[in-house]
Amino acid sequence: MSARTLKTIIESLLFVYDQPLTLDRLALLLEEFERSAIRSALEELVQEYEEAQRGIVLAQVAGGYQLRSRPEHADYIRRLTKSRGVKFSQSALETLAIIAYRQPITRAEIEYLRGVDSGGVLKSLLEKKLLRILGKKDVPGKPLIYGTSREFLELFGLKDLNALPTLKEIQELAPPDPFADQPALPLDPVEAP
Amino acid sequence: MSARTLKTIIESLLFVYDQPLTLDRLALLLEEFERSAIRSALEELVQEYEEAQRGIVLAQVAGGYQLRSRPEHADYIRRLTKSRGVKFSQSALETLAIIAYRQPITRAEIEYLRGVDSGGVLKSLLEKKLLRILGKKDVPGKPLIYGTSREFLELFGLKDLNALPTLKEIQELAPPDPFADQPALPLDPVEAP
Amino acid sequence: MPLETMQSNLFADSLENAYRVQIEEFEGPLDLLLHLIKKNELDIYNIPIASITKQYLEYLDLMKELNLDIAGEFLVMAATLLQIKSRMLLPVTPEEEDAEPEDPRAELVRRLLEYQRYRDASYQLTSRNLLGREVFARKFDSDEISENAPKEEPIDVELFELIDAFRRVLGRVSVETFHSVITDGISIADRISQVLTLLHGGKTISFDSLFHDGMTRDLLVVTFLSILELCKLKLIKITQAESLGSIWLTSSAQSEYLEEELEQEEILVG
Repeated sequence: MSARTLKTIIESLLFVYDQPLTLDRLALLLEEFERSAIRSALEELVQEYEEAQRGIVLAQVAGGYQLRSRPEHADYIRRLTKSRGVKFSQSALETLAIIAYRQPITRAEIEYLRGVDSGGVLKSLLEKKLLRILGKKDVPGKPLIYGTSREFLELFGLKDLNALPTLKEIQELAPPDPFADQPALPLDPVEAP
Repeated sequence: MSARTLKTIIESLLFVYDQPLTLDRLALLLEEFERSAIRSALEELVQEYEEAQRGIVLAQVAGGYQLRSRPEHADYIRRLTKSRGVKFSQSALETLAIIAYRQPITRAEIEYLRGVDSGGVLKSLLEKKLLRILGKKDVPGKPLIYGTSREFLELFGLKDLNALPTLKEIQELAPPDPFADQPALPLDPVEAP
Repeated sequence: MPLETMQSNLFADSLENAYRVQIEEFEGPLDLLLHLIKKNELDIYNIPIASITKQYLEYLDLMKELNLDIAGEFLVMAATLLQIKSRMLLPVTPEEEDAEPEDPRAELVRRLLEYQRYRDASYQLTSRNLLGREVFARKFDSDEISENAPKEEPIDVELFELIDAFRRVLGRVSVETFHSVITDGISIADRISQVLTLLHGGKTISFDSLFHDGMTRDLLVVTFLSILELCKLKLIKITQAESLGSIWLTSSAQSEYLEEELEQEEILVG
């Protein structure tokens, strides 16, 4: 195999690995190549990267070699992380799903279904404008009633609430429940405080 | 700032980010640059990477640009990452192919084409995020409509759905279809046995 | 027909394999039919339906002999094949001749061809350079790059994730319960059995967990009466780990075992 190929193999390895790779490690990984060949390929790579003045630099750190973004561009790179999409937590999704299907619904009803306190997650969903407060329920304590918002429909690309898959469809997607024949358990007792 | 600098800034961003960056996204991030300048810098970068035959390639996937390791070096990289990558069952691949080419498509249509129940495989593809639920079909029963996701394009290294290899025409493989004049394949789920 | 003969007919070309269980996995009836067509080098546009039906049924018999579950789709296809076979035997009446009747096999052939196209497409898909298999991207470590927390927060979520979360809720709570979270007009007898179900298997539940905000007044009353009734029947035991602490309900049958548990609870609590 040519020296050119060895150089690109090393470049691939450096690209994929997030930590510095030492000559020793490379020699161990690329056992079919001479250690001296690997060393000179590395030296050539270092020189090429220096001369090319690119967005990626080949740094020699911690006794090894590592590809890094050009330090001068740090400001631009930080913009990437600022606009990165935020993932939903499992509890947020669960709560949102319960409200979507059961609205209008009170916090106590949500907590009954989830088996855990849901105050925090409700607050954060309200802040994200995915929920609306529909009013107060006419029962002792007058709890707030929640429903989903227009933003909720937009987020999931739903025409309206009828476009949500039905319970039946959801269950059909699920694999057969091995406990289906057992009596229904209205509430998970393990969750009791 | 020079065009050279813009090119290296983009290279830095592509290097750091793990997902494809679209022109739109780059234009939003690099607001001090003209969109047209960003576009031509990208084009130059693509060409440079192609010509240089390096260990890193600049791929156009899922409507964006992404730096990836050279496919020919997969064996060496696996020594480092020990990742064996995704493994698909034949049924998963079949289902994925049908959805990729026939989307938007319902489960009943998929099952008619495959001749077997596909609930389990649909669920697992959804969990792998290779599929998306596009909505509900406006026919009795309002079945869910499936399509492929951005992750599907990324996984298979496709720029967009048009980049899918065309389905081999049956005429190429076989003598003229004696049923060619007959109505198209009925995809009415009612007809599915 | 003996098992070995069928195998050699269908799958194993060499007899030395005859005693080894050789049964290919087929994705479904269409996959099996394509296999049979290819193996016998048949013209897909002119399938000898009688012989293909025979071989297809032999395969099903083999599966049966091996005690393999035969999916319903295979049986449906067997019926379809038999139906086509019998239609092929029917003489064509003059009126039908004018109307140029469709070949009874036409529909099946179309399906087979269509299926074959997608199967070929799936081979093409898997021969591509897959991310994580042939090509690799870098990992994105946002902590390394940014010192400040994200300002805008576009939410990245798919509808399926929402549905899947909901499915998990449904997995924990039965659908009936879900439809009637707060049951109105429940009888004391029903509520007693509900409470007993909760305690089934020696579980301990807190008294408070039986009462929720938003319950109807009726249900609160019914629940309370149920607990009193259960005490009277000596079916449950009510304990309090410490004064003013939580009240715990246990099923009295397992009271000894549960006392141990409660002691542990006490250690945990305080």
